[in-house]
Formats: sequence, structure tokens, C-alpha cells
Amino acid sequence: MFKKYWVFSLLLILTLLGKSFAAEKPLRINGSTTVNPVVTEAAEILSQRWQRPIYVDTQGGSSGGISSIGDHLIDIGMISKPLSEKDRKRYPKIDFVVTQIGTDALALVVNKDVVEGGVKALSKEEVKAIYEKKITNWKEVGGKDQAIFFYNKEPGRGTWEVFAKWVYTKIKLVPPVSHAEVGGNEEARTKVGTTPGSITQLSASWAQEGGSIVALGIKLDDGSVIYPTKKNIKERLYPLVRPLNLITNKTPEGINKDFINYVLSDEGQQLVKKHGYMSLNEF
Amino acid sequence: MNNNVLISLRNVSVFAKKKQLLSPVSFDVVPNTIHSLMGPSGVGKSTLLKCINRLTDLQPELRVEGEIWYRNKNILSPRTNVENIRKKIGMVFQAPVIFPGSIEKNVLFGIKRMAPEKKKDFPEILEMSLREAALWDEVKDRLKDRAHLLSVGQKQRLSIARVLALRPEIILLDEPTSALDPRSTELIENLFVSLKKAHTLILVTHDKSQTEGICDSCIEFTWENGVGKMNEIQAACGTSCEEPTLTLAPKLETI
Amino acid sequence: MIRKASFFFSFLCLIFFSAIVIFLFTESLPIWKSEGASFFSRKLWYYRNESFGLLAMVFGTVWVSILALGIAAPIGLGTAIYISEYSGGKARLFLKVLVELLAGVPSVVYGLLGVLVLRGWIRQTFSLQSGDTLLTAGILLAIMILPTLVSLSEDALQGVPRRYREASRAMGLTKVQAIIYTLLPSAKTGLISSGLLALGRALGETIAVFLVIGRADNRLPKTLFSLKPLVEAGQTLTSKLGGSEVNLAYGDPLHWGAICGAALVLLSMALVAYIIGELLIFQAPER
Amino acid sequence: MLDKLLNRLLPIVCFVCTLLTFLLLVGVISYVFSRGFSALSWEFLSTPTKEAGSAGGILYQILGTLILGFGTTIFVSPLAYGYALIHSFFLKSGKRKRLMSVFIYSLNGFPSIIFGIFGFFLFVKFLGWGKSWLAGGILLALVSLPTVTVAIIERIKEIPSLHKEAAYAMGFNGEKVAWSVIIPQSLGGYFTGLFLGLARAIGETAPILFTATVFAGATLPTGVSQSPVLSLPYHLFVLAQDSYNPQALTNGWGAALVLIGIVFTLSFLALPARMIVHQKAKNDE
Repeated sequence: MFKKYWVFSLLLILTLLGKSFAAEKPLRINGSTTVNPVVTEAAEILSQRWQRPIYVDTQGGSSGGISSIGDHLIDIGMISKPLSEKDRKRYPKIDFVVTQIGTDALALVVNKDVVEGGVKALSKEEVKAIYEKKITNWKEVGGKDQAIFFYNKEPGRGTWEVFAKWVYTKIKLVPPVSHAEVGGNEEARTKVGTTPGSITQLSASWAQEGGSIVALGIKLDDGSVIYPTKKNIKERLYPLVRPLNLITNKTPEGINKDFINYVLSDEGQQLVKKHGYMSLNEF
Repeated sequence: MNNNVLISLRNVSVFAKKKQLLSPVSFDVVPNTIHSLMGPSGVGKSTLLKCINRLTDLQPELRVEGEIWYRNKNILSPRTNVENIRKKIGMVFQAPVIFPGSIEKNVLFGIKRMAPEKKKDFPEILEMSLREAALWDEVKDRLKDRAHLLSVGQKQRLSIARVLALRPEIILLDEPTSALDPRSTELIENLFVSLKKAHTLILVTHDKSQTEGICDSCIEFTWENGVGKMNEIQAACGTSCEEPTLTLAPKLETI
Repeated sequence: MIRKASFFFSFLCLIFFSAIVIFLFTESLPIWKSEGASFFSRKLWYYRNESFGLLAMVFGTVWVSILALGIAAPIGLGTAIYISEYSGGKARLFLKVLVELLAGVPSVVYGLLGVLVLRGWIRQTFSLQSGDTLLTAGILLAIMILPTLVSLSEDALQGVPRRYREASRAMGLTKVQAIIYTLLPSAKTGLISSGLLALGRALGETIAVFLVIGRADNRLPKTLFSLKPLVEAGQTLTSKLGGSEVNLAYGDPLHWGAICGAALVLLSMALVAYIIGELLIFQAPER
Repeated sequence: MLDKLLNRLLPIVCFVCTLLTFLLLVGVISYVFSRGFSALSWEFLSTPTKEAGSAGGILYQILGTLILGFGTTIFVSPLAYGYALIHSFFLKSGKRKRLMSVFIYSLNGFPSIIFGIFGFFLFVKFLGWGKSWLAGGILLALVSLPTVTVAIIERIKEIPSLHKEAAYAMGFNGEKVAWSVIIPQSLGGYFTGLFLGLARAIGETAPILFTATVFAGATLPTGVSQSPVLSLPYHLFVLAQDSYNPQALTNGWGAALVLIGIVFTLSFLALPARMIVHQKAKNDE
């Protein structure tokens, strides 16, 4: 009895503490590591300019952004995929508003020795077979005799969902597989770069930077091969393209609106380009 | 050297680094006697005792000078095989040392490692040592029990039995009864007298009546300028000493 | 006043920690209701199909911890023996303090080293395709628990009174014999307990393991004693709990229940190792 | 025969083990040092992060870590002192005392990620604080609680009973004895424990992962709820996964070095007391 009363008063104190000492309203952003570099830099500039705190975090990737908006924990979510109906259904009380700030191509990225072994592109069927471990050696798709090591993006990452929708059309249809997982983009890049014969799903812009990893092309049904080059993306030849979005609850107002408008402005769009993504007027 | 002397200390002194702890000590020990070392605590009696089986080696900060002759060998010589010497010169400590395990294991602890070839004799050695230590009747039915369950007095006799199992010629006793009650002390003192028949005992003690009661000769140590110093041998009533109390007491009084 | 305040604050300690246990239990109720004991035996964890099984993670946790202890214990014991028996005075003090200092290196630093150094080394040494393996996590953990292990084992050896060493030396045993036949048996409880405490730490370590284990779900060997999983990626309870699923799970009672259930299982495993270890210290034989 | 072999081998084996242990551990430190040293400069320590870790310094990561340490101190101090006083002074019954001992020691066995999950539920979601430095402080206080408490308990045990008796003999009651004898004489233990506990808590990532820190943008907290901080361990954790150029990684190693520096400084502060304990262990034989 006595204990219960204590627990109750303790909770009360802690709640009051939180309520009465809430910080001056900061701008809180969380979500995809793909969108993060752009937003973090924008936030650095704006928090200087406006003299107010802007927190940026990348916990849980795109799904983390959506669920944090759903729980009213943040003001703006970063997601590197289209917002799905399922996402909306999960938070019926939230009026998600999506603002696209750029476009990114998603590539299948391999360690450079795979390309040196002769594999330059994969078809959707081959990718599916690799993902399901039906193909486990690069020689089965025209490469050298080398085992395939698949680094899967961890659950909740926008990259993974875009990939899964492309291969399986519905996320429900993806079979459970057991691959090693990677979280952020850099982790994916480091691990693929240091693991011979490995492959992962990664934003194409991250692949172009380093030398140890290479983005594969995609073999289309008619036999032609399309690489994730700027030109191919612009002309909508490359199939694996995804929007980079900022999401808010209700139509953005006040500081939320100001922030999003900045990213949409010429200055903000330069940041999108700087990090290797396609700005809105490019696509 | 006198044939009747078993151990002979010649100018043995002890240093800790630069500081002298004990001025040179010389005395002889005759076989089948109990020889006692007495004096205030800290004066260096125990250290001297440890010199005799080179246990001082364990404290690298100590340096021992002089000679200790035993069977035509100088114990303190660096060439001496320490392990063999220690097998012949057993030691019993102030507080009983009981190793984890059964009573039997404790008695055979040393012999198992020092003379493993005698394995078939172990049961015999076990019984003999326990009998000699006057413990056999109390523990013969529970040799496999944990030794930690024994009383303190029994533990000390067990420690003695463990030393006896190695058949030592000399037994060094470092205040062996100071942790015990009067009843156990008396039992162990009687034990020492009976051990004299086959062994030679060197005993460090604070208890004057103990010296008077069971010892054949006694050396007193005193302080001199912060250094331990041996006084002359006070009493040697020899092996024929039937009533040591009577012969020794007056002489000790004169110190 | 101070008496009342002290009672208040120690009650607060009790409340906080019992709250954690109660929270884990109540929040994980949905998974116990829907899965029951099969939560432990089910091989598949795939939250999109609402399939929650811990077997592969428990397997990974146990393997990684055993590896860590198996590597660290002999080295740690040797080091402890050396510090306690072969180094004297100032040298001993210096080594001891150095060990305690090194025990404080944060686990995220080990994680960083694991990602950038150890992974590559493992890959080359064992000529593997990828360096993300249970073995990598095990070795990294072994290095991490080594200082704790050395420090505690040295305490245990130091706790054996000098007269034990003297008594066995006085019988003519060599130094090594005295160590093997006297010192180690006398310090046995203390040594086992230091092993268990280190095991407790290994079981609960999150960040470093997270970064090098590969986080591959549902990896189980075909036969129980197959060593192959050691050089493959895997998952532990902690690497699951430190990952993105915690954020995803909140709001979905079953998924969140599974996460809390996994946390409860982890807590029980670590606490069992730890409490047995502590009890052994308390009940060390009288000397 | 076996014994003879062991006689020769054991010292060598033990020495090799020792060498291995220290080479490994010193190797870890010197590796971090060699990689991170080039990043260190006054500017690195005194400017905020720019471009997500690739440029600028780690000012707010350091300050955030110190703030978390401050929060930890505030919460752990009364908890640990209260617990220690009850355990070693106010409580007379042996059984309850034993229970309290087992409890406080077993807290050490709590995996730190458990605190993280609990904090995520209680502070972030249930109380609606969002990420907050205070939540981090409270959770890290729980992490360091056993260390601090045990250190105080050990010190109280060492207070000679004569001192207590003398105080009682002057007519003091328990309260006054606590104030005049127990607390002043156990302060040394408290500080030693606090430094060691903080050294452990400050390096922890798992408890603050979901509860107290963000990757970028936070400066100094102005309130309790919605007031995250940046921190060195979390910064490292994110950079280990998400740093997107080599300079960010070099800066990451620099941050690792600073973190180790803070932890070692705290351990050093506890050093004199630890030395005495070790020396005593040797003399007690």
C-alpha cells in the first residue's frame, strides 16, 4: 500500500517536472540517414540564423521518423521512401503531410571485386534469387567463382522498403531471410567495401563517392542494361527511384513551414545536390 | 663438529634491505630435544625459525647471512636443494593451515607431491601420522570429511600430522599453541614430548610455562638498539631431564 | 531527519529497480500469452509476419559469452597469477592500477576498433568472406572483460593468506606446486565468482557487439555442436535490443511485448550469472 | 615428471599471458591515440560540430557528456548515501542487511541496455518528456549506483567503533552520530565511488541511446522535457555507422580520445584511494 502511494507520487513529481520545465520549443527532426546529411546541414545553418535549437537524429531510419511523428515526439520526419497507406493506417489520428525535397536513386551496390569479376548488372529475377539465397555464388550470374554475401538493410530503413516494393511489389510478400544486417548508409558502405563478394541496397549517390564499392546496373526485361547515372535517372530510364520526403503532422506552419521552405529554396536545393541527390528541378 | 649436534647455527643474522633485524646468532641443537626460542614479539624469533628451512626465500626483501650446518651441508648456501631441506625440516605455523578438501587429503598433501612413488604406502602413512599426532581416534571414521569442519585444536594437530607424514627429522614450531584454548594446548604439549623420541623440535613461544614444562633448552632474545639480539643459552637440561620444571625454573628467574 | 531521508532514498532505489522488473514483465505479457514457452523454442523471428522466436538470439548470446569467457579466462588467470605471485611491491601496484584504468575504456570505443580493425583481421586470419561473425564479437568481448577478470581474480588470489603459501613451501613444494596445489584450490570460489561476474558483463554488453556481430536473424546450426555458426554473422539478445526494432515495435503490443520479453530473458540470464557469482564471494570459506 | 615440466612452464606461461594482456590493452589505447591525436586541437575542443561530424569540433558533445555526468551525480548521491547509511548504520538486523547487500551487488548485473529500454518507455513515451538530459542522468545514476554505494559502505565499515561509541557517550542520538561521525568519515569513500561510478556511466551508450541524446543540433538544455544533449559516446556510435567521409572518421577518433581522456581523469581521481586498498590487501596477509 505504502509503496504504491510512493510510486504514484514519484510519477506525479516526474510528470510535473517535465511539464513545468519544458524547454523553449525547439524544432525536432528524426528519421532516415539518407536524408540526414541534407537536413543536418540545413539545420546547422538555420539554427545559427534563427538562434534557436534544431535537433536532428537518425534513430530507426524512416520508420523511426514516422513513428516519432505518430507519437508527437518530433516536428518533422525525414523519410527516404513514399509514405504508404499502411503507415497512415497505423496512426489514424495523425494527418500526415508529405513534402518532397529531392529524389534519389537506389542501387544495388557491390564490392568492386564483383564488378572486376565480370558482373556489371543484375535483373530483377536475379536480385530476387540472390535475396532468397537461391543464387549463392556470383558465377551463377556471370561472375567469378565467389560466394555472395548479402548485407540487408535493417528493418524500418526506407532503403529496404523501396527495394522490397520493387522486387516483391508488396512488403507482405517478402519472405523471411537471414542476412547480416546493416543500419546507416556509412555502415553499409564500410562493410561492403571491406567484404569481398558482398552486395547491399544503398543510395546510388553514396556509391559514387568511394572507390571500393560500385553500383550495379539493372538488366531490364528487354535485355538492355541501365546504370544509375544522373542522365538515366533524369530521363526516367532507371527504375529504382525514390523520393526524399519531409513529413509533418498537418500542413506545416510557423517554424516547420520556414524550415521546409528553406530546404525547398535554391539555397536548400544546393545542399540536396551537394550530397549527391537530385534536386527537384533536376528530376 | 660435535657428532651429537644435529643443527648448528653460526653467526646467523638477518637484514631487511639495509636495516639489520637480528644480530648474529649462534647455537647448536642436539637431536631428540625440544629447543625453545623466547622473547618479545617482533624481535625476530619467527624469522630466525624460517631461516632454518629457508622459508625466508619467500620474502625477497630479507637477506640472511651466516651459516646453518645440517648433516655437513650449509643450508644457507645457494647451492643447497631447498626442497629437499624443507622435506627434512617440517614447519608448523601459529594458526592452523587447512587446505580445501578432506582430512585424508590434508595429511597426504605433502607426501603426494614430494614422494609420489610411495603411493602404495599412503594408507599406512596416513594412519601412522594421525596416530603420531594424537588425532587418529577422533577422525578415523571420517577421513573423507571436509577438514574445515574440525575444531581449531584438531586442525592444528592435523597440520602437525601433515608435516609428520613427510617423516621430517626436525620440526619447526612457530607459536603453535597461541591460537588454542588451554585444553588443546595441553594436548599438543604432551604430543610434543612424545614426538621428541623420533624427532627434534625447535619451538618459538611466548609462554614461559610452556618452555619450563616441556623444553630441554631455551634461548632468550631481547632488543638492543632496535635490533634483536640473542642472549646466552639459558638452560640445557639434556635428554635426561626428567623433571624440567624443577631444574629450569630457578635459572630462568635469574634473567 | 537524515534517518527518514535515508529510508526514503533507499526505498527509491528499491522502487526503481523493482519498477524495471515489473515493467518488463507487464509489458511483455502479450507475447507470453500468445507464444508461451514457444517464445524460447521458436526458431523464426520475423516481425512482419508476427513470428517471434528467441532461439537463435539466445543461441548467439550464449555462444558469444562462452567464447569471450573461454578466451579471456585462461589469459586473465595467467595474468592474475603473474601479478599476484611473480611481481612484488611497486610493480604489482602499478600493474593493478593499470588494469583498473583499462577496465574503464568505454565499450563504444571497443566497438569502433572492432568495426575498423578486428573485423578485417578476423576475415584475413580465418580467410572468411566477411568479418561480421560471432567469433569477432566473442574476441572483442574477451578483450573488454579481460581487465575486470584480471582484477577480480587477482583479488581472489591475494585473499589467500600468506601462511597457506608458507605452509606448502615449508613442506618442500616448489613455488609452482604451491600455486597449483594450494593457491588455486584455496582461491577456487573467488576465481569462479570472478568468472561469473565477467560472464554477467559479457551477457549484457550491447554496443560493441552490435557493431561487429552482423545482426543476422535466425541463424541456427543444423547440428547442435556445429562450429560453423561461429564464423558467420548472428544475432544476440543485446544486438536486437540495441537496434532499430525498439523504435518500430513501440505501439504494436505484440511486437513491443516480444522486445520486452527478450529484454526480460536477457536480464534473467545476466542476473543469474551475477547473483551466483556474488553469493560465492559472500560464502567464501572461512580462513 | 609433469610437475617438473610445470615448474618450468608456468612462470613463462603466466608471463606471456601478462604480456598479452597489457599489449592488447595498451595497444587499444595507443591505436586510438595514434588515430585521434591529429584531430585534437583547441579549436576541435571549443567549436560546435559542422557538416554532421566532418568539420568543426565537439564542444557540445563534451558539454553534453559533462551535463549527463552532472545529472548522474545529483541523482546518485542521495540514493547511494541513503542506501549505504541504512545498510551499514541504521539497520541492525543481520538478515535484512544481507538482503540489502545481495540486492545492491546484483544491480551491477543489470545489462545497461535494459535501462535504455525502460527509460524509453517511462520517460520518452509514458511521461512524454521526449529525449531529455535529465532522463539520461537518472538512468546513468542507476548504472553507477552500485559502485558508489558499495564504496561508501566499505568506508563506513572501516570507521572504528570507538569513534561511534565516543559520540554516543556524549549523549548523541543516531541522527547526530550519522552527521558528526559517519558522514564526515565516509566522504572519502563517497568521492572514490563517485569518480569510479561516473567513469563507468559516462562511457555508456546503451542507456542514453533512446532516451537522452540526439546526433546533431542540441546545445545546452534549457528545460527538462524536449531537452536532449549531444554526447561523446552517442556521437561515436553514430559515426561508427554513419560517418560519410574520412574526415568525419578522424574526428570520430579524436572524440574517442577525448572520451577516454575524461574517463581516465575520473579514474585517476579515484586512484589514491584504490592504491591504499591494494596496499592493504598485501599487508593483511
